[in-house]
Amino acid sequence: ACGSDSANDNEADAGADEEGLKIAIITSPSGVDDGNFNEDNYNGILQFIENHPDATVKAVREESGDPAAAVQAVADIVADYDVIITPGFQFAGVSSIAVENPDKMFILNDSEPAPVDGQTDFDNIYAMNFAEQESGFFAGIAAALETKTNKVAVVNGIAYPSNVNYQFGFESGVNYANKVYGKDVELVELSGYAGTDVTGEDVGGNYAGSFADEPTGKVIGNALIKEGADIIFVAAGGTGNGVFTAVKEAKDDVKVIGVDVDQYDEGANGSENIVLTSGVKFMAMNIERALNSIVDGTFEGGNVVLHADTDSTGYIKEEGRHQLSDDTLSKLDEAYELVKDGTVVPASNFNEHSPEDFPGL
Amino acid sequence: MSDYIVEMKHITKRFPGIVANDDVSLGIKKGEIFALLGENGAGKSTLMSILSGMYEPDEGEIYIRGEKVQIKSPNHAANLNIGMVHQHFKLVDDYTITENIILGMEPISKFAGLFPYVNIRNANRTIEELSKSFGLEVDPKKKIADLTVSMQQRVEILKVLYREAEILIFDEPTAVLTPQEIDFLLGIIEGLRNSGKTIILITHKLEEIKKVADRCAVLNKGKLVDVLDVKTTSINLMAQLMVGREVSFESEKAPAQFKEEVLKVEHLTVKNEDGFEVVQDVSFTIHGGEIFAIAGVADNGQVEIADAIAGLTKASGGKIFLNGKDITHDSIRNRTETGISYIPEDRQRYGLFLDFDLSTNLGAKQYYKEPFSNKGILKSLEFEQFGSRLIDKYDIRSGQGIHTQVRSMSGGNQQKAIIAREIELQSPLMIFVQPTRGVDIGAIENIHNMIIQQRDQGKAILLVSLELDEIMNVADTIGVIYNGRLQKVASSESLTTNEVGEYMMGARHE
Amino acid sequence: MSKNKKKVSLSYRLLWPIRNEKWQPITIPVFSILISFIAAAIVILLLGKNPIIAFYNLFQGAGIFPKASYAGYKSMLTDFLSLLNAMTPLIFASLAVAVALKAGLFNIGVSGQMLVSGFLATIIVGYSGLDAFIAKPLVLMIGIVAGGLMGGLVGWLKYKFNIHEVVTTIMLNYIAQYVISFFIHMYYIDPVSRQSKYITEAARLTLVDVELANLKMDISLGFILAIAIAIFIKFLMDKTVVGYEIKAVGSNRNAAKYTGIKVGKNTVLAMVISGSLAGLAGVTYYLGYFASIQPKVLSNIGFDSIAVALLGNTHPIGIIFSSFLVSIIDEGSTYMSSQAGIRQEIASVIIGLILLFSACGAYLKHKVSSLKEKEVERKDSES
Amino acid sequence: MDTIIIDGLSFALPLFIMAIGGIYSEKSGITNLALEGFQGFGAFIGALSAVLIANAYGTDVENLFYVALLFAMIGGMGFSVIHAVLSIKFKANQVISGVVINILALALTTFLTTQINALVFGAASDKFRLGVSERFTIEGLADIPVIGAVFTDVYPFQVIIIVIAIFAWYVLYKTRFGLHLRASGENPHSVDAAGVDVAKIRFSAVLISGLLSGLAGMCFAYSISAQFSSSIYMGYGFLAIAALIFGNWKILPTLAACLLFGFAKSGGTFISQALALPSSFTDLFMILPYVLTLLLLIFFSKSNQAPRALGEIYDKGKR
Ligand SMILES: Nc1ncnc2c1ncn2[C@@H]1O[C@H](COP(=O)(O)OP(=O)(O)OP(=O)(O)O)[C@@H](O)[C@H]1O
Ligand SMILES: Nc1ncnc2c1ncn2[C@@H]1O[C@H](COP(=O)(O)OP(=O)(O)OP(=O)(O)O)[C@@H](O)[C@H]1O
Ligand SMILES: [Mg+2]
Ligand SMILES: [Mg+2]
Repeated sequence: ACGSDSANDNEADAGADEEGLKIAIITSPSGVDDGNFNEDNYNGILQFIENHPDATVKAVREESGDPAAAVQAVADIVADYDVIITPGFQFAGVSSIAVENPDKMFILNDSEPAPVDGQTDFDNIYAMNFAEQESGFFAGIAAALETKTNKVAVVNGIAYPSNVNYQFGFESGVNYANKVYGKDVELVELSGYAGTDVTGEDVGGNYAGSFADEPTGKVIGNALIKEGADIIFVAAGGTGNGVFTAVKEAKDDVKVIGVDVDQYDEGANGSENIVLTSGVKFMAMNIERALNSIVDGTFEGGNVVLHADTDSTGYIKEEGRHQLSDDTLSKLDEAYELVKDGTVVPASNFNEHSPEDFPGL
Repeated sequence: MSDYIVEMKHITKRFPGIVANDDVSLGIKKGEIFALLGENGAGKSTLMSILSGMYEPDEGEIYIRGEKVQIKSPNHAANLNIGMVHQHFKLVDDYTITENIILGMEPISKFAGLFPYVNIRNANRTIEELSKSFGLEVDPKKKIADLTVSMQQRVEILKVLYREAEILIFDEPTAVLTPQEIDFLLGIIEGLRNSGKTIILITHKLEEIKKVADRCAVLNKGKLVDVLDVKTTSINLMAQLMVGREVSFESEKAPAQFKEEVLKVEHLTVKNEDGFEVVQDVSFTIHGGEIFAIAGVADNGQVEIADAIAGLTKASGGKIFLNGKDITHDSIRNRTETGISYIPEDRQRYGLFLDFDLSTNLGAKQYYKEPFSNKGILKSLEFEQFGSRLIDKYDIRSGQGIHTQVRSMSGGNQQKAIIAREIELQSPLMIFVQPTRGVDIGAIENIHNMIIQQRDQGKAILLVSLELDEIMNVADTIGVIYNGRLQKVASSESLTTNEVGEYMMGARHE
Repeated sequence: MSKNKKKVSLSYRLLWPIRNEKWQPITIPVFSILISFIAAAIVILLLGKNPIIAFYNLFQGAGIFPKASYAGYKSMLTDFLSLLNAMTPLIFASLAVAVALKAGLFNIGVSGQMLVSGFLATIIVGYSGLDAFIAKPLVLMIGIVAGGLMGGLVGWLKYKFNIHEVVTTIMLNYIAQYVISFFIHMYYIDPVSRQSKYITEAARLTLVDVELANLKMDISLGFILAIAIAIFIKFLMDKTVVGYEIKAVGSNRNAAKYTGIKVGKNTVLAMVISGSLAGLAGVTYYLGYFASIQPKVLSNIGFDSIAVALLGNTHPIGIIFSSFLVSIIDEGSTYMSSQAGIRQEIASVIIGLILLFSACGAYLKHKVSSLKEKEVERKDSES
Repeated sequence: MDTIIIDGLSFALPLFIMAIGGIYSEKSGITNLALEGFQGFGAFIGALSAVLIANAYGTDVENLFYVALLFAMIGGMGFSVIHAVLSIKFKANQVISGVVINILALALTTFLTTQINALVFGAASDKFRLGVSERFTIEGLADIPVIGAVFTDVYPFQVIIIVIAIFAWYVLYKTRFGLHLRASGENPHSVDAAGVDVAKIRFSAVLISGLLSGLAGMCFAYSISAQFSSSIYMGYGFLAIAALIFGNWKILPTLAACLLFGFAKSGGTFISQALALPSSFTDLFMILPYVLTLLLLIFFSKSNQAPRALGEIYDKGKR
């Protein structure tokens, strides 16, 4: 969280200026202060407001996480805003509201709008998804290069496309490092935690089955450490806290790789830090971009997937926010360019490639 | 400076809808036995609860040893050396005798000189000594739940003595005791007086007052009627002052006219929870127009016989016939329907729904049939009319008539409500267990008359009572029970009180 | 002394609205609710917001007062209908708690019973493609039967083995949650929502997006039923032999047995009725409000209903009102949060405060009657 | 195999100490469904204090483990005052009070966490991050087969809990206060008649339940995620209530119940991992503790008896 802006402090300007864009962000139960996925979206709005001080934002939490309730929450308030921003899978159903309210604008993150009467593209919905597999890919390379036990693992929440993308990307990265940099790193998978993706396909991996189950996260973390994994990519939402705790308690030298946003602060463990780096997607930037397009009048509805070519995916390499060796950093830079120019295309949930066989391997 | 150790001046205490004590002034001298007399609901318990710190009076003053005090709590009362043995015992069932007695004044020792603990071992010894020195032997390690009522009462008395009370209040201590136990208790009370303690005794039994009390105050409907010198006042006068009319002690009773057999019990055996046979091979019959009384010392199986007939406990052997029909395995409801009324011993536990109002309680045995309900639908008007009629007919007194919550009624009036309900069933067999326990003499007279009236109408009556006088007075046939066995069954004329007493104690066999 | 008397009459005057004993069952809850709104107002003031506006927003959001602007196809009416839709399961659930309480039983397992009946109705009818006229009544039937059986099991274990119903229901809550999660994951998962697959429109107890006069409304079919059942339960408890027996068992088991009432039968029966009501809550919740089940999540309604039932004095009509109030606050909270910038937790805090103050109703009653007596005395001594 | 014991114990012991709190309250006659709220609020205060102190004195929050535990106890106790006042002074329905306290605790702590983070730390976050607790292993003892696991990877709070539990046992069964407390739950009239203030006893009992629950909440916070957030409300308060009823309101049998929950829980996880079944099956193993409990209760429940005056509002005048 940057700045002291809490969810409610910006509301004071509401109505002060009729001209300003009225923005609402509706989130999952963890709210815009989760220091994570939601917050990054929110930060994008705050950055936008910094440059457009007459704009206002209101943050609303939907308490159940249920898709029907999520849509209801949007319906409750849509009349009062110009732009509705909804980060999270459960908001796919807002498309019906968008159809009913053609004068309102919607920005979806992490999902495509649900079809309405067969229509999947909407003039007033900008739905953005990220190529998480790319971020995961960098995490995989980093893990494979830094591991001492030659065993690494990825922990996920639920096998939604975004999570599977992270997983496949990570596995692609490990395989890539094995092949290209001559490593011999093994991916640890616990039995009993394989994920099932949205088409019902078994995708393997270590899935906790929830984004908010810390105890299970810890159990999985401990089990992986016991199996010898010393670098764990944690893409599991709140469940990930459990993995972090397991790693912090571990006596062995184990590290994690954060996800979505820079999670370095969460890795503090006494005088040490367990976060190696984080595989991120730059959501704030893209939210701000979308908001700008509304003000410019260049807003266009549509469903986009954002890649490294727009600097939308990546990893954390700022000094003091990671613990990667210089060698790893330079190798990651190489890989980044290859991904950016399309030489390497890591496997994702639905891109027809697999972690064992993808362009550039 | 007066010579009264306790003085209560102009005490008034109100409860919703009723003035329980109305400007009562009393003085009690040190070293006397002072009796309190009055009908049910006259306000005796309330007045004494005020003295023992359970209630605070709305008006009035209290002086102890000449000093004005405001008794705010039982603890405060204890500090003033006042102790009360309550009408409804205040004991913890799960605790041992010792634990109950020392509660609030525990002897403390220290583990390793550091951790204080309640030294139960010492306490057990103290209690044993204390109980011996007053002639009230108990086994300090026994749990209250395993004790007979009279034993529980001993514990209550010991509790007060342990606290070194100088002023002891007994609220109807004899209501639950057998004649032998009563004699014993009165002996104890006199002994206490002789050792210098002041005793206040609430009782409905005038002969007890006559026997031990020095003076006696009579309350009526909350007001003090008079304070009498017991030596110079006749029992009849006391009764008259109390009830406000002439009372007869011997029930007028025409000779019994036995009709056909109503109840037949054959070789009845009942086991308690521990599998112990508390009733063994009991057989007897009761005819219409007959009052059959079971005499016996408490806990000799008489209540279990009544329970088994009414269906509250299972018979483990034998058969029960009602009007020739085998009801041994019938449900309680079926037995009621076939014709049994039952006045249970413990009115609060079994007889009443304390949180329901009076009319609901009065209808509790008939709610499911005409005219109280029709096809499963209750008719509240019927309940109300029925309730009002019974309140009048049986003189049930309460603050708010049929709408009174039964919990707030005095014990005697609760009892009257149950009796009214059961008699109204007009069952061929009526079982009365301790029907006059805790009931004032006016009401006792009424209840006895009602029982006899029912008999004269051809009902068969089973009476279980611990009061030998009551049995001798009312019964046509007496069965004496000892240790779960019927020792003797004979017509009441053929037995003397002494003989029955001997059978009861197991001193005589058939 | 005279100062003391003044104090008495002052607080006595303050409490004037609840002095009349006859109206206390109504005046006391209303009074408690007022106090709690004042307390909540103070909380909101402390946050630097205007409580009047916040409360107004709350009611606007729930469709009681009109909003400044409405989205397409929406109006105050549609908001109000959503309120009724959300309120329906809460009424049933609170009735379930109340009936059990009458029998002296504490049904803390309403959530579990809701889940089981909702799940069974979902898999039996929800995916069946049956015609609406058969499907909807069938869903209700399954709700009643499944909930009733589960409640009955609790009653039976209590009666037969003396297992405390609180333990049984807590255990069954967990068991239901995990077992149903297993089945949903194995057979009924919607891979996209990660909840059970959506049920057919025909099986839904809420008509969604009914277009009428250019509005899209959610019409809760269960609501009318909930009101009818509340009245029925009131009748059952107060006016019938069944109700008499259940209350008798709740009041004094021993005395009930002695009067010839079958204690075991009534314990089970009360739990069956309670469970059936919970089952109705379950089907109106999962097949009405949501149309899908989140695995491993117990509905909060099961717990809220305990408090709502007691706020309604365990009186069925009272429960309708207490559910209404609590639902308003629940439903209006999103709009309040969006308008006044007050976080939704404050809505929970308000609900908590209301329940808290209403819990003190007995004390208020006692206070009033003792003040009354003193007042009478005062008048006596003055004259 | 060791994990079953290690994880089982680290779950069972906090549950146990919370259940003891429940026993105190219920033995004194006050129904206590508020344990869940107490433990959450306690953990909140504990974490908040640790974070604030670390901030003020510039120490690492890792070093404030014991401080957090202490303040969690104070916090739990402070919050329990509401239940005590409501159910004793205001004669409120104890069930309603308990349920409401749970609702309030969740709402208040979630709300305050973000508010305080925003106000004090200038960063609106929904959690207070704590350092992980260290875990120690007693060398020699840990090598004993099977039993050794008991001495492996022990959290310091487990030792604290055991010490407190023993003390709690001693107070409840051996001291004057304990004698009065248990009597208050059986027959408050007798306690009153003995000149002991029933209200005071019950008040203290409820406060003790708050104190112990607060401790438990903090332990859960440490053992599960090393932070405070609203995920602390996982229904363990209700589980503790189930345990104490299972244990017939007695401390030792309650320990057995808690161990059963703990081991069955970690055992279930272990089995599902060992059998390598698809993840959906994990859910089936998770019901193990609860099914076992019900089965055992069928055999052991016959003689169970709640404190006789439990949940009754004590009114001197009531006969
Ligand atoms: N509700 C969700 N639906 C789909 N994907 C999700 C959801 N929550 C999280 N994710 C995905 O999981 C990844 C990691 O989770 P993250 O830490 O961001 O969780 P979160 O959104 O804060 O979770 P929550 O808000 O549900 O607690 C994100 O990239 C996001 O794509
Ligand atoms: N706590 C109370 N609440 C309401 N009314 C009460 C309460 N205690 C006593 N009363 C009423 O006060 C009156 C006097 O009761 P009290 O118990 O003093 O009578 P008593 O003389 O002891 O009668 P009994 O011989 O039946 O024991 C009765 O009418 C009773 O109903
Ligand atoms: Mg009396
Ligand atoms: Mg009496």
